[in-house]
Amino acid sequence: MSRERSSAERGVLLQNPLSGISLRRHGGLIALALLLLFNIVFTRNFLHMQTLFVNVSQVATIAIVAVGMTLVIATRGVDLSVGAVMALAGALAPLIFMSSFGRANPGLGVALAIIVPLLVAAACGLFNGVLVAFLNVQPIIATLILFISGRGIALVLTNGNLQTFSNPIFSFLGTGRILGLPFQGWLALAIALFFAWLVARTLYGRYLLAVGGNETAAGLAGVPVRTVKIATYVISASLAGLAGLIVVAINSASDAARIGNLMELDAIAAAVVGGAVLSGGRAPILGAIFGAVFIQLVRYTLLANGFSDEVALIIKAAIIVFAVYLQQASRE
Amino acid sequence: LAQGLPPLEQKDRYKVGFAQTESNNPWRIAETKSFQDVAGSCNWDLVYTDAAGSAAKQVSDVESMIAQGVDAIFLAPREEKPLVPAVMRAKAAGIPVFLVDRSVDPAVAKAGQDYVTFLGSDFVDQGKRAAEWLIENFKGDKGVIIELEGTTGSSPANDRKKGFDERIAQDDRFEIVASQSGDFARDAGRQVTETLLQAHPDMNVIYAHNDEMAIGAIQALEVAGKKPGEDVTIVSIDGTRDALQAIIDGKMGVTVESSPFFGPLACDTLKRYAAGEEIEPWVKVEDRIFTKENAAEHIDEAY
Amino acid sequence: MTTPLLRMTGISKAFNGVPALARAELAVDRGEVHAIVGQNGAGKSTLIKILTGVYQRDEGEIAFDGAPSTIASPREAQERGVSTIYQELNLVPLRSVTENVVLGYEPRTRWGTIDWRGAHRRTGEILSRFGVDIDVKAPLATYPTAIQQLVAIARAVSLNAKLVIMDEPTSSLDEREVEVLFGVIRELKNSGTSILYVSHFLDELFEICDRVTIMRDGRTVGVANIAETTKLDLIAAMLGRSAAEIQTAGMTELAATGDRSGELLLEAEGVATNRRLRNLSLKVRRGEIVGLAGLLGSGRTEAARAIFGCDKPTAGRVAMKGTAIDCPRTAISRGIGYLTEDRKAEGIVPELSVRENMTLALLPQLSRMGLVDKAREREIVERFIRSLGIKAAHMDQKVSELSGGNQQKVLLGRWLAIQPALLILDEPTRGVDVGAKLEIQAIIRRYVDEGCGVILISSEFQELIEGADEIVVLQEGESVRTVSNPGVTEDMLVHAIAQPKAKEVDA
Amino acid sequence: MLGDAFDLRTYTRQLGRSSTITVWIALLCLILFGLLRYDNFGSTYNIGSFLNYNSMFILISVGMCFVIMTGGIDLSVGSVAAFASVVAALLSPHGLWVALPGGILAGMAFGAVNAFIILVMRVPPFMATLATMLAAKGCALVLSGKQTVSVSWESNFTTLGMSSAFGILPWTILVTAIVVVAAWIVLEKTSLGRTVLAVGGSPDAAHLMGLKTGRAIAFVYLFSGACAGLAGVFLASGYGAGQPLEGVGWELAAIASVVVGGTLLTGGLGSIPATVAGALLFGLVFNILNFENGRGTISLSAYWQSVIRGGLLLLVILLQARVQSLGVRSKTS
Ligand SMILES: Nc1ncnc2c1ncn2[C@@H]1O[C@H](COP(=O)(O)OP(=O)(O)OP(=O)(O)O)[C@@H](O)[C@H]1O
Ligand SMILES: Nc1ncnc2c1ncn2[C@@H]1O[C@H](COP(=O)(O)OP(=O)(O)OP(=O)(O)O)[C@@H](O)[C@H]1O
Ligand SMILES: [Mg+2]
Ligand SMILES: [Mg+2]
Repeated sequence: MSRERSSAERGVLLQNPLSGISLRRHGGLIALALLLLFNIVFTRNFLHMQTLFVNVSQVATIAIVAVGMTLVIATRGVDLSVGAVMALAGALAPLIFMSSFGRANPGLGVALAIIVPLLVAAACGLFNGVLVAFLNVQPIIATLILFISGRGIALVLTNGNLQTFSNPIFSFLGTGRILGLPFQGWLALAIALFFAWLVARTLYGRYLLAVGGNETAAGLAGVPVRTVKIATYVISASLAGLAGLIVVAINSASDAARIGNLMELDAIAAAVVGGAVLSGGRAPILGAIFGAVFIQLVRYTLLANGFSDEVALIIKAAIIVFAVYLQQASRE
Repeated sequence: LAQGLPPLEQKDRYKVGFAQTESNNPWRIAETKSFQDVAGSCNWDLVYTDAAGSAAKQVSDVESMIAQGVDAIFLAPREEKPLVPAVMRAKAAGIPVFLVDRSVDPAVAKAGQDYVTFLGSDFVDQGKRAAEWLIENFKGDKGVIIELEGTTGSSPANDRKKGFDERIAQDDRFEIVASQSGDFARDAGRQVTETLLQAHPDMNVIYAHNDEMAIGAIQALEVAGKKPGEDVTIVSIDGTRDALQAIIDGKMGVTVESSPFFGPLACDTLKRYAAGEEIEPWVKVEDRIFTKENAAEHIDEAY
Repeated sequence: MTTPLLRMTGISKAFNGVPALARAELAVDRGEVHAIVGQNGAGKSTLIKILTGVYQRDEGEIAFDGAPSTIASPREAQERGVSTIYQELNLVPLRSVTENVVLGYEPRTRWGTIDWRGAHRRTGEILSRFGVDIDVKAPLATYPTAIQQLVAIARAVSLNAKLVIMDEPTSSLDEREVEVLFGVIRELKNSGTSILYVSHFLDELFEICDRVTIMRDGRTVGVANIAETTKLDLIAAMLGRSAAEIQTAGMTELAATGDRSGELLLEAEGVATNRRLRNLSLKVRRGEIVGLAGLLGSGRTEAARAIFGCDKPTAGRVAMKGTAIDCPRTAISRGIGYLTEDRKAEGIVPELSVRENMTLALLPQLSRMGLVDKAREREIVERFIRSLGIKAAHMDQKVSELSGGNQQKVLLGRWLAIQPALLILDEPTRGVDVGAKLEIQAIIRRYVDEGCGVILISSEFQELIEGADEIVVLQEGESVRTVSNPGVTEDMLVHAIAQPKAKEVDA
Repeated sequence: MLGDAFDLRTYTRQLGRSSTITVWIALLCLILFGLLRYDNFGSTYNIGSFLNYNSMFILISVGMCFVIMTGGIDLSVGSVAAFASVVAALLSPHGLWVALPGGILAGMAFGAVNAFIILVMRVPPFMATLATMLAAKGCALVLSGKQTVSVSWESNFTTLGMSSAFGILPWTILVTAIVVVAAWIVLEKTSLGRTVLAVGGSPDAAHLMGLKTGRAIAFVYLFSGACAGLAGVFLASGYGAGQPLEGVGWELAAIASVVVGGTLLTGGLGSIPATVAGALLFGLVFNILNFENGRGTISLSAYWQSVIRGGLLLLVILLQARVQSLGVRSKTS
């Protein structure tokens, strides 16, 4: 009996927020703070509204994709196809609103140019999900298929041509502002908050973590393992599709060969720096946003301070390792 | 005929290989299309391969052309040095090789001896001409330049940088304050410009290694509230339709042409070679220069 | 008196500030079989893991074989002559049986490469000491838990150690294998090897051990010569209560009482699956515990899986109150719960908390429009933690940080929480201490008395005999006969299990 | 239904054998298809140049196979090969016997960095090698001054990549074959190889069984680095230049080869010969596409090629899944 009470007391102790703050526990935050400090001291014009604007507009796509990636990683998977799906969605949108139908009905054209690519992206996710959930294909390989051929399909659709356009309504996705900050930044924030809520409060969220943590046990406890997995891949692909639309909207051009190139690596890095574990079972959505911001800031810092590309690669590598190391240490 | 060059018999129809480097940008796509178009008019069976950006794969592609017994090979080398073996193997197999748009290491393989000729322009010269236009046309007293480089380590990026930087160094009005890679892509060009604009708000010239990055830079400038063409002079290379339009709109100063339309020239050169003509070691492509004066006339030919 | 082989003094260890061991002591003499007993979470496994270098101690001294121990990793432990069978089976399921036995100590050929032929032969020989005759080249995962446990034991025993540690080696063995194991232990003892033996089956201690160390709440509360103690004393010391208090309770809490004419809940008729279940027929009524008995590998677990809809039947049918079951989800929605045998692989979700693990099956009922009602969740979990006596720091503690027995209670809680009409329990008291075992049995009994049905799989005959109203005997995937309580004796059951197949139904 | 999906027992029993069969069948079909459809497909010239080019991919796939068997992954192989090619090219004036070990050591240096980050800093392999992938590319560019580096044509360095042993068998193929056989022996016949598999199967268990898990993990990354280094030497020697920009996407090609060869990405199972078959299978697709373009009937654009490659991967995977389920069924009936 006495032991029980003391365990309860210990529980309270553990949950005490003050006892939780330590150097190790918040390694990631400290790394971010250091990076900010470096910039404030060394980077010209860093404390400037425009800097915030630039960074927010650039980080939005990584952040959106990283949210989906975090969910996939939570199921013990990984989604290599995000970049290709971005290209596919990005290639479709101009095809639609620049078609004769789209020109004839501008409003409907833009609406369809957003909805149809998202649906196609979701279908890509469904494809990945079915391979993973029903055929037990290992996620890297399942998503490698679209990684290889998704961009090819986009290029076939556009004949490889760059599509340029000017369409103010559609471009709002990438260039609009709300309260002085880029629309896509707000969008990314809203998406992150929504999914953070989804993971924390809903059935889907709990199932997601259970599937990632121990698939067999989850299945035996009545969790619809396959549905959860498929839903997760669909979400990831849909978010990637959205990011693809944003990229196209910013550039007023769609280059299927380039949209979302290497995005999978950035997104995975952001998710892991944000605290996702590749062995599944954790879905720190806000962490992913943190990771995306971190990676964006590293990129910005290196560019703004004139490090040449090849040196920047080496520094970036070191910073990623260090950030993940801190992240790791704080969990143990 | 020149020493060692394999001969080419005169035929109605040739089986011609075209070994493309990659197809991930509009320029390459236009080049490939030009070859495909000319294959019809010139009576070629075209064997087209795509090395997806890998020099080693391109050598292997050429080897598979050799295995298939093509009559001649047009090779757009990924890199100068690693493609030498491809040239040598084709020569050993008795297949004449024509280099397109980039050459191979002249220290090892020689035109008129190992390969027939090189059709193309001079990347270093393109950079130099961009610099010259800038020197002539720049109005202010201090030119603060941001350079958007192509894919790090690629030879057009290296050459276009070399030509421009060397020429611009001769004029002390100019200073290159930042030079970063935009990977030849519009999106990257935009993002890099956005960032560099913050770090160097006093910049007033952008030199981009290709038009796509230049267009991206224009977008970045506009978002930041600067007027491209007025506050910032933009010089670039390629001559794409979007770039010509930007010049017409007054947003861009100049673009040095780097024509991808090699097809007709290739057809012509092959015919001349088969006819036994001596081919000059470098079939130069005359690159034009597009400015406000002539952009409108040429925009319809652009890709 | 000579110095003991092993002496651990003043060992303390805390996990995240929560003490698991507080100045625990242990001394093992040469050539003795020494037991450790204690409730779930008393710190037995932790003490062992500190000895073998899996965990680093916070304080305390260890002397082994006459010198202070510097063992910092399991490898070093093995090299110093300590070989261990850990509680959570630690083998490599994808690799062959041979590899699992000889890995790290492979016989070599002249060329320095592995002598596979020799390795297979040696493995076969070692396993045959345990009466196991299997294809040693097949992946370990193709064999049932019990065989895997024997393989783990075989590996540990084959290392020629000075001290062999066995943390609940018999938890998934049936009586026959236990006897074989004891034979091996006696052999080891005679050859001068010491054995550290952890078990919740107190009867076993009296059969095989010389001395026993009793632990409670991370402390050593006593050491006794087995010959001079009684089961009751041990239990009293473990629980920290007086012997008189304990005596009033029976030894198993399952003992059947109520009538058994309840409504038919579940009916299985000639069920076969492609996991070697060949012909299962059984009926479960409300208020009834149906036991499944059989030898190792007779297909009891397979029977449970088939009933729960994990494996599709290739013949026959399973019906719960008349409707068919085709997957675990429908099974659960029809009111069936299934506590699996393999806690680690099929039970807990290690990254999740006690709370999240416990409500996993209940979630659909806890949520409306996909939203989890957290307040209700906490309340329910609170209740089960109290009623099952789960020792956790708090309900948000990761379940993997709990001791084995407490994990088992969390899983039991998972199923009780859905208030199932039928509960399938595969080895429900495995790895659970005596105190908790009685509690669990009492809970099961209470639950049955409320009008629910239970299918009970247990390798402990006592549990079946005292608990089950009916016992269905399986042989090679077939239900061959049924015996009914009251009146079943251990002899009868052993006879029923061993007797060659011939359909007959007892009255 | 759950049973099929999660039945580890039958799954493992079947997996190894059936996936291996799938890749061999697919390879055979593709070879037959090529032989029947194209002239000169089976010519010595084509076979020689095909194997010569693909020897690099075989090497990195074998290295990758070891890494994956421990449950890890090595994304850095492509960049490391590029880096090693630069190192070898820079060393080539001193001759093959300096440049060859130099290139291999350059690869192993990155392998050591990977091992360090993974073992000591406990960063997951995916992230660790993702970082070294960037770093190796950066180093290659820095070292080469952003240019391809000419090899010395005077020294004997290009012998390795451009000439044949005994006048018939290209050295690259011979060396690759030796590495493959050695790797196979290590895996099947040594304690180290078995430890690699055990570590992948269950890292905790392997540790508690007292196996030298750290050593096994360090070994696989060093080996993978060495293989990438050797591939880099082939690259420099066979193409006459150190190429800092090569190797893009090699890691994915290698992973695909390994997986199509029946190796589980979660570790614990794997086959060297089947991995080689997987690498050949993917190489063959390119070769066949080149020949198909040469028939002149259709001229496939590069985009179609990538669609077709993805489609083929899908096909092989579906076949594998099918064979597995058939295997499970026939086994139990
Ligand atoms: N890795 C860990 N992290 C946190 N707490 C732990 C860890 N391992 C054990 N504990 C805690 O230490 C205490 C002792 O656990 P231990 O496993 O030693 O118990 P045990 O006596 O072996 O119990 P059982 O009979 O159930 O196996 C428990 O309260 C448990 O929750
Ligand atoms: N000695 C053995 N040799 C080979 N295979 C065995 C052996 N014992 C069991 N098996 C395999 O395991 C299968 C069933 O094991 P299962 O775990 O279902 O048995 P169980 O009756 O539930 O026993 P347990 O009490 O160990 O759980 C058998 O059909 C058989 O193929
Ligand atoms: Mg224990
Ligand atoms: Mg069982």
